[in-house]
Formats: sequence, C-alpha cells, structure tokens
Amino acid sequence: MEYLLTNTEWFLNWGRKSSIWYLLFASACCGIELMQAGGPRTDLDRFGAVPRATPRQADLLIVAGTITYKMAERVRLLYEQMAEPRYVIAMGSCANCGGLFQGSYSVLKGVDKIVPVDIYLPGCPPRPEALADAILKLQQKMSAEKWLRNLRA
Amino acid sequence: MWPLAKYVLENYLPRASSATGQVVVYLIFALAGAGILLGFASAFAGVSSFVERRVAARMMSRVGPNRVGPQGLLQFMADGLKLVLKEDLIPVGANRLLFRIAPYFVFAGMFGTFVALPFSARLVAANLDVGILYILSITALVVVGIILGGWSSNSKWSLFGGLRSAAQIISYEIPAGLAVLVVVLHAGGLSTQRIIEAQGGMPWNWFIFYSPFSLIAFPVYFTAALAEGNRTPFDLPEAESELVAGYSTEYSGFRFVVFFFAEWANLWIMSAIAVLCFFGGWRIPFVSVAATYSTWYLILLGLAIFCFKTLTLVLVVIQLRWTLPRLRVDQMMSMCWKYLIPIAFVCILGTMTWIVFVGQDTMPGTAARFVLFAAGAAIAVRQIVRTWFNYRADRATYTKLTGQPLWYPPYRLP
Amino acid sequence: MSRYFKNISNSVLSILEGMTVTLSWMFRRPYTVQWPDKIEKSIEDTLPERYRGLLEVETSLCIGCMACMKECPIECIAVSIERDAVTKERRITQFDIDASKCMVCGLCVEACPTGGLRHTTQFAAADGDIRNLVLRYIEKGSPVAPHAPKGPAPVVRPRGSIVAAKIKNGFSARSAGQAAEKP
Amino acid sequence: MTFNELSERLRTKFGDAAAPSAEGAPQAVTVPGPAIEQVARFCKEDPELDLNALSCLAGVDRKDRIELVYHLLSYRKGHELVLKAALDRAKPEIPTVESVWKTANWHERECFDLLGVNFLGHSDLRRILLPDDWVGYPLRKDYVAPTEYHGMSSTRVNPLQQPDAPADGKRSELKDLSQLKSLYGPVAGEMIVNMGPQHPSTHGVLNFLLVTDGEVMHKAVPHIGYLHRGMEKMAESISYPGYMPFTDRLDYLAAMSANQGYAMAVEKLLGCAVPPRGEYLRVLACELNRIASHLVATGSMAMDIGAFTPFLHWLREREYINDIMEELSGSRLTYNYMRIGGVAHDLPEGMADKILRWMDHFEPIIGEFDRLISNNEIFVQRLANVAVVSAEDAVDFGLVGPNLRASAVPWDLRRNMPYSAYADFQFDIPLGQGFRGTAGDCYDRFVVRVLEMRESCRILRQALAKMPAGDIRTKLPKRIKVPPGETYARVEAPRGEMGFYLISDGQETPYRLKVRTGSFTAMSIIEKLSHGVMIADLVAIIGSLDVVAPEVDR
Repeated sequence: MEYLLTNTEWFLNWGRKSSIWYLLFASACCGIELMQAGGPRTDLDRFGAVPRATPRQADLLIVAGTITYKMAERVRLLYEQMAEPRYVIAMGSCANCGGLFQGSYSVLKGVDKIVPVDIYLPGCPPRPEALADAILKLQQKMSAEKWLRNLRA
Repeated sequence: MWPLAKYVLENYLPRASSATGQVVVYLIFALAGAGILLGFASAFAGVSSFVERRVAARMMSRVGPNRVGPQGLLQFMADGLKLVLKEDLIPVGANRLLFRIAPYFVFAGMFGTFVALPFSARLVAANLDVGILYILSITALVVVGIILGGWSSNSKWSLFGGLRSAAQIISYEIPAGLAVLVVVLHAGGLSTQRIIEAQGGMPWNWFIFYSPFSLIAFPVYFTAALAEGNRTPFDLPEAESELVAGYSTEYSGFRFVVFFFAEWANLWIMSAIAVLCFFGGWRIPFVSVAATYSTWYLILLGLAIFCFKTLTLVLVVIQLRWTLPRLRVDQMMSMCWKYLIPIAFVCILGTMTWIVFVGQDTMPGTAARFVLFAAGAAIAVRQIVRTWFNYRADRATYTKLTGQPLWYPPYRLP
Repeated sequence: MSRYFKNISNSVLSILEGMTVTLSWMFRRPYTVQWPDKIEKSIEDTLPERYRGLLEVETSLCIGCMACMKECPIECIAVSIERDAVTKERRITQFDIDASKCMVCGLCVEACPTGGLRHTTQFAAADGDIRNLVLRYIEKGSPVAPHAPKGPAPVVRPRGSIVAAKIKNGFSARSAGQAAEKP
Repeated sequence: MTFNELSERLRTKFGDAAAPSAEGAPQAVTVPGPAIEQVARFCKEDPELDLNALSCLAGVDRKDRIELVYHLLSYRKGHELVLKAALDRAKPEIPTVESVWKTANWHERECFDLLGVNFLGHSDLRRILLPDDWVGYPLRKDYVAPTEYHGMSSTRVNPLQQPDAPADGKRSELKDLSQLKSLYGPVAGEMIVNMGPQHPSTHGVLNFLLVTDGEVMHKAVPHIGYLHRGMEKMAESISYPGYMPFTDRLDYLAAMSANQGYAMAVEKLLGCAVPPRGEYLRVLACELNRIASHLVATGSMAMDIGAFTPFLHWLREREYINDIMEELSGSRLTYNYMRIGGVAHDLPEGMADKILRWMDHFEPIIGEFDRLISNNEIFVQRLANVAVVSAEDAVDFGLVGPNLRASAVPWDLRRNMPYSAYADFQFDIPLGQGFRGTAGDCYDRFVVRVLEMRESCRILRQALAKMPAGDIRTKLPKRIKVPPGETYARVEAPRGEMGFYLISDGQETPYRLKVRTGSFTAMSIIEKLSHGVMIADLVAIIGSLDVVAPEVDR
C-alpha cells in the first residue's frame, strides 16, 4: 500500500513538475530577463514551462523585479487567484529583500513579506540561465513533496 | 457503425434479435464507437498540441518541449495530468451552474461533429444523408458554451471574449456554409461519403479544381473555418494580449482541460471537412469506389491518405497561427460581411452557371480542371521557391557573421 | 471597387510572403543553448572575462582594508576586524557578502587594492532559503590573518572555484529536505 | 537667442510690475509666483521667444522656501530658458500653467504628490505616483519614511538573523489577505474595466481604467506609480559615483543613455572634460543600446498585435547585442559602464570587427522582419490611421524622441543640440510621413523606430571607423565633491529626451536630482488618444508609444 502510494505520488509529482506554467507578470528590470528566458536562447519551454496570462491557469508566480507598496496588494491578490498547488520564485535582489532599493520609502522590502516564497534567486538581474536553474531547483523541490501521503495521514 | 451492428446481429447473434436484444447490441456498438472516437479525438488533441509547440518553436528558432519523456513526447500527458490535479476554482459571484456546465457544451459541439466525419470507406460512425449539414449545425453548440462560460465567469474580460466569439462564430457560419454549398452542388448530395465518392483520386479530380469558383470557395471556407475555430488571425475571443485569456480567463483545472481539448479537436475537424469537401477525401488514385469499399486493405490505405491530407492542412493552420497578427473586431466583421459572404455568393452562382453551361465531365470541364490544377501547383511552387530564397538570404548573413557558410544562427558571436 | 480587389490581393500576397519566412525557419537548427546538460561547454566557461557574476573573496589576499565595504552603495558587504588583545595582530573575523541583496555593479571590485575581491562567472545560486544566499567567506570562529604585502606570496585559488564550492553542495541538501514537510 | 536677449525681451514686456530678474548660476529668470501664468503664456506665444515646449518642471525644497523650476525649450528656434518661482514653504501655492502646456498637467500632479505644492486651478490635483492614502511628501527634506504601510512593515533584518522557516517551508509574514487593508474597493457605475497592473500588454506594471461601451472606449485613464521606487529621493543620500548603478535601473531598456545623462550632468558641474575616446565609446555603447531597445519596442508591438514570431526573432538578435555588451561592460542589462569623466572599460580585443560583422548580418535581417510583419496587410490595417497625434499635440503634450518625430517634428537632440561626440557623425533623422496612413499614427511610430535602427548602424560604423586612440577616462579623486550649483543635462534616449536636473550644495551627495523621462509624458497623452478607439487599439497605442514602467514612475 505504502509502495503503491509512493509510486502514484511520484507519478503525480512528475506530472506537476513537468508542466510548470508561469504567470506572465513582469514588474521591473528582471522582467526583461524573464522575457529573454522565454526567448530563443534560454528556452524555458524545453522544461514545459510556458507563460499564461491569467493567474487561474498558472502554477508558478515569478516575482520579477521591484514590488512597491502600491503594487504589493495586487501581487498578493494575484497569488490568491492562483489555483493550488502554486509556487513562487523571488527573482532578483529587489524581490528577495528590496535589493538596492531597500533604502527607498515606497519599495516593499522583500516579496516574502506578502507571499510565501519557494525559491530565492540572487542576481540583479539574474541571467536567463539562472532563472532556468531556479526552475530546475523548484522541480527538485516539487518532486520531493509528500502531499499524498500527508493527505492519508 | 449501424450497418456493422446489423450485420453482426443477423449473422452471429440470431437469438438476440429480439427487440430488447437489438437495443442492447446497438447500445453496445454505439458506446464502442463513441469510445473509439473519443479516444482518437483526445489522442489527437494531445499530440497536436505537442506538435504545435514544437513547430512553433522551430519557427521562432527555439527548441520547444524536449525534456519530458523522449523528445518531450509525454509533454501533453504531463500537462493534462497537472491540470486535472489542479484546484478547480469558481470565482466569487459567478453563476455556479452555468460556469460548471459551459465547457461541456463546447465539448458536445466539438465531439458531435465526429459522428458524421468519415475516415475512410465504411469508416464513419453514421453515414447521415445530411452529414455535412449536420456538421455545420452541430458546431453551433460551441458558441453557446463559449457565451455561457464568458458570461457566467463574472469577469469583464471573459464577457468580452464570449461576446466577441458569439459575433464571430455566428457570422462566419454563413460563408462556411455557402462555400460548402459549392461542393454540394458539384457532388449532388449532402452525405459526406457521397461528396467524397463524387471526387477522384487524382488531384485534378478533386472538387477544388472542378471550377474556378470552387478554387475560390476553398480559401473562403478555410478562412471561415479558422474564424470558427478561434485560430489566429481570428483568435479574438482568447486574444492573449488584449483580453487576458478571453472566455477561459477564469477557468482552471479540469474545466480548462475541456476547453483545451475542444480547441485542439476542432483543428482536426476543420481540416477534415476541408479535405473531404475539396481534396478528394480518402479517394485512392486508380481505384474505383466500389473496389475501395470491398477490400479491407484499400480501406486502410484510404484511411492513411485521408489522415495524411488532413495532417498537412493542420500543419498549414499551425503555421498560419504563428505567422499572422490578429484582426480587430470591426475588421473581423467587415471581412466576413464585406468580403467573404459576397465572394461566396458569387461562387455559388458561378458554380451553377458553370455546371449548366460547361458541365463537369464534358471536354471543356475536364480541360479546365487541368488548367486549374496547374494554377494551384504554380502557387505551391512559388511558395517553395520564395522559401528557398529566404533561406539563402539568411545563410548569406550568417556567412557574413561567422565567416563560414552557416545555415543556422550561431550560439554566440565568434 | 479597385481598392476592394487591391485589399484582397495585398492581404493574400503579404500573408503568403510571411508564410515563406516562417517556413524557411522551419529548416534551421534552433538557436537554443540547451543549458544545463545538453551542451558541450558549460556557460560559465564561455562567459567573458569582464562578466560580473557572484562575488567571491580570496581570503589569502584580503588585507582587511574594508575599502569594498565603504564603497558599496547599499551596504551588502559586511567585514569585521578584531585585534588580538595579546599578540596585537589584526584578524578578519567576518567577511559576508549578501548575494541576495547585491546589485552586481562592480564598484567594490574596483575599490579592492589587492584583487582579493573579484567577480566570478558563477550565477546559478538559486536557493530555497534566503539565509543560504549570504556567502560567508570566513566561517565563524576561524579568523584569518590579513595578507601582508611583503609576506610570502599567498596561494590563490582559481577564479570562481570558491563560490562554486559554496553554491554547489547546497540546494538539495538544505532546501529540498526542508520542503519535504510541505503539505 | 542668447539668455540675455531672452531675459531682456521678458523685461520689456512685463516692465517692473512682475519683473523677471535674471540671477543665479546657471542663469535663470526668477518670476514672482502669481505672475507665472502670464509669463509662461507670453513665452509660448511670443514669436520672438517661441518656447513651445515645457521639457521639465521640477520642484526643489530649499529648506527655507520651495522653488519651482520650469525648463522651456523652443523646437523651432532651438534655444532654451529657465524660469524659477519661489514659494512659501508653509503654504506653497502657485497658479497652474496647464492651460499653456498640456503636459504641465502631469508634471504638476507629480510635484503636488512629492512636494505638496498646491497648483491653483488645476483640473484634477490628485496623487499620481504614490497611493492615494499616502502620508507626507517624500521630496521634502524633513520627510521621514513610514515604518509600515497597510500591514507591511518596512524593516528588513539581515537574512542571517532571520528565524527558521515554518514547518511548511513557506516563509511569509502575511498569512492571508485579511491582514491587508486593501485600498481598492469594487468599482461601481458604468462599464469600467480595470486593465492592469498585471496584463500581458501593459509593458511592466501600468494600470488603465477603461470606461467602455462594449468594445468601443470612451476613455482610458492611466494610473501610474506601481513602480515608483523613489529614485530621486535616494539620490540625495548616495554619493555621486555610487548613484551610477541606480541610473541603470531608471530605464532598463536603455541603461546606457541614463548612465550618460547622469554622467554628463555631474561632469557639467565638475567642469571636467571627457577624453575623445571616452566620448566615442559612450556613443558606441548608446547606439548599440538604442538598437537593443528598439528591437524590444518593435517586437513587443508586433506581439501586442498578435504576431508572436517576430518578437522572438528580435529577441534572438538582441542576444547578440547582449553578448557584445557583456564583453564590453560586464553585464547583460544593467551595464554600469559609464563613469564620471569617462567610461569604465576600453574596447576589448577584436570587438570592433565583431560589431561590424554583426551589423553586416543585422541589416539584411531587418529586411526579413519587414517581409514577415511590417508589410503584412493585417498588421498595417491594425496600425494605420489609429491614434493620430498631430504635431501641435505632440509638442503640447511633451512627447519626445521617436514619438515626436513620428508626428513630423524634426527634433533630435543628437542633431539639434549635439552632445558627446554626435557632432562628428553623418546620420539622417527619420520622420513620420504617413507611410501607410496619416503622419503621426501608430504605424508611423513603428516604422520610425525600424528606420532609426538602420541609422544607429550608420553611426556605429562611423564611430568604429573614426575611433580615436588615447585615454578613456579622466582621473578624478576617489571621493568626488561637486562645487555648488545646478545644471540640466539632456540626452536623446531611445524613448526620447532624458533630462537630468542636478543640484549640488558642495557635499558628497546631490542636493536634488530630478529626472525628466520620455515615457512619463508619453503616458499622459493616452487619455486623449483613447477616446473612441477600441480596446484592441489601446493595446496598439501603448505599444507604439513604447512606454517603460520604471521610466514612467522612476
């Protein structure tokens, strides 16, 4: 039984991690690198990661760039609109901790103040390959999940 | 399906020929047929979605999905699995009932057409006498589903999408129907099999080359079919850069899968109709209809030919999608009412006069077919030559860039 | 009326023309560099000399002048020096670079007199825990004597090896294990 | 006309009642507050002065008073004038000049938002960059930043001091939405659609309130400030060299131009010259960057219209530019290449002919792009005759750069006010002439950008050919102290004039830095253009104006 569960879970996790649809949401400089990451040289589509314009169908929220207080509420709303299971990558210094704008009066100091972050990605901005690396690490994380067994327990 | 069931009843199950027994047997066959078709449709939807992603990627000089399974072949399975596993959200203030059932209308509209779609001689679920008419009318169910979905989501973007597609699909039904009518005039019948049988195996015996008007009628039908299938340049209902995702903005999880499925299955339907109407369906060169019906391997050969033609058209549709920008709403409307419909009418009248005065199998009629076939071939050749020119021009630039004759963009500047 | 047909012909011709372009691209090798696995040479090696990746410190070269710390506009470098009460010799007890905050501007590297602080071509340091993004080049409780210019020539590790060692063994051990308990 | 002639002309007009008195360095005409509107109107309408453009309106908190600085420019005569007005700091009030230049509307709103200046008679004086319920005026010298906003604390501990993550590994101080006192209630009334801040076609985070009747819009009201990062305030606390990386983030698509503008402003105050090779390298970098920026602009425009493939082809070409930039400056996007008094690095080995080879390859590729999308009938029909901007409106609303030239106003700072080394080069200035519709429509704005890429290639070839030898950077002390004074440096960024108004009080940090950007004014015209067009057209308008969020909000 346990064996069966584990294998089913592996299979389901495989399905989840093999098609990460990320939300088409670029707030600042990192957005350009996010764009380039979807572009020809670093092709995120290889890993089955395609952009979706609507949060309902997105699994991954890549917070690419600075989030101001005025924007923060909207980001949280976007996160709320996404369907479980949902993941967040904080891309770039600004999303990690405010980065070079930590001293500013209107910038949110790190996106993990409003949404739970799964992967922190350093760089200002990180190059597209770094984003691909972050997504691969997120896949590792997803494949290690034990949600089915936790459900049973 | 029915003839087969009848045959089985009479020869193998004489004792089951009581009323209930017949009902049961027919039911079994009906379910079996539905299962086969559904399996085919979903398999095609999945694979074609994967193929489109790969093809589109190549056009953008990307690779496309190639990590999930061998060469990414399992990508669509992963997508489907993930979407089914995802939480099924229903927005606040949505009309829960309509929101729930809307996708199934779309599904029914798409799936219903498969009943009358022939795949080869004998290989048709139900050979209706009014098959083509049935197909054109059952697809209207789709628009109901899309409007319901768009309206019930309680989101303005969805509403825009729903209304756009209502206007679009309903108005483009007309040129599509008229263009198909041209073929019906040539075939002298509405049954899909009959339309195919009336054509020949050789290209110049296809209906598209029967008269100059049917040569025009094909693009008209094709454009209208694109519009009905919400494909670029007519993907206004789900225009990603304008309406966030159109009518499916608020859908997630399984219900989105259904929309997804319908969209891709429709790819096959529109291409298959075009093939059976204009490109001689499953007709095999140098083989008579009767012969095809009587021998099983010819039936399979016909199936192969039909699928080959259809998939070629599918590829063309995919390429169009990734080449063209999107029309605006008013342009979409004016294109239908100002251009397609008048042209379609002209085609019908022209075809009538053509049949009356020139005739189909008369000497001038046959000659005209060869001429038109030559014209069509000329267009195809032009495309190929132009493609080759583009290819060569780019190769020249890459030669300048790297110093050696490269036919592809180098990864980094040397 | 002529405009009517001109529109039609224009649209048809331009669409066919566009299709030839896209079709010609079907027959070319894709431009994608299939990072990370399906490439002959890893990207870190192909990056130019001036590339500003993650910062690393060759502690054997550091003289503890704190010029980098002063130069950084956003205080993401933390260096602390303490003087031994007995032997009166300075020791570098802390050299943290907050990679999660650093905007790779390179001002600190320009300020470094010995070249001990340098940019690498390493960039893939994503991690599930932000605390792992603080690169500690001097471990707690193991202070390092600053490099004396007239002393013996120090051993200098190859550029990028230090930070690479820090970010490799990291992820799966720390974050995935932590994520395993997620419901 | 020189400054003296201009000020004399003003004096003769206004006599001694509202006497404009020339004083200060650099020379400016000080105008008593209440008289500003007459003076401004005279400056605009007088045929001699003919200062038809308000290029920058800056407010400065001078501790004892609040000073408004109007930078006027004449596109026809090519001379400029600075008007100043001093206001009472306790109760700053001044009549609006919105009726003279329409672009003043947004400039004044920004001044009200950040400095609390009350413009009498302004049509809608609301906060523009900051949320409506924000407290205080950030650019005042005595402003203290809030410690929390809507339940989000503004303190960040060093990561090492952070506690262990909760069991689920998800670290979030905000557990659910209820903790967030949201500012935005449901919008009632007629059919109002909220487009953005997260929307595929609003490049970056912009928000539009669409008042629509079905598909046809009555108007689209832009709401900006979702990326307002307070760069102007931060400049006042960061040393002159240390602020250079921040200018990269000011316009991430054209970081080089922002670098150069800031560097030029500081150099003007320092009075230090840049060696010729340094200037040429700056031109080289800027033009490469201009091509990269226009690649994104035209490509994303095609994407907004629905054609995805051309955009990715442009991204492919952009990767080559990124490689070049990486080799030249060390970074792909935020170059931080320029330094005060020159540039950071010299041209690497073999870079020159690499760039030449790339251009040989790139110019034919533009032809392929035209065959693929620019000549496509659907694309043309979508853009031609949509959102036509007349030359008057373009000047009046303060459009700059390609948007201005698309309306057939022959103004390019590289040509009309040559800075850096641009005087040495031969290049044309493409003007909109109604390529497939009327001059100043979306298609012209698109084509002008495509043509400018070719012109940039011309400049690059010349720059590489004439590249002088020698030093790339003048030696400056490590800690730069800038002598007191103020200056306004203009550069022609890909999105038009980017002006840096820099005030120094002799310290190591600027006293006040005001950046005038092209996108900010470009956004202000959208409300006017959007009347009566369709939603799909709004997407085209945003794309054609080539708006970049951080440049709007700074």
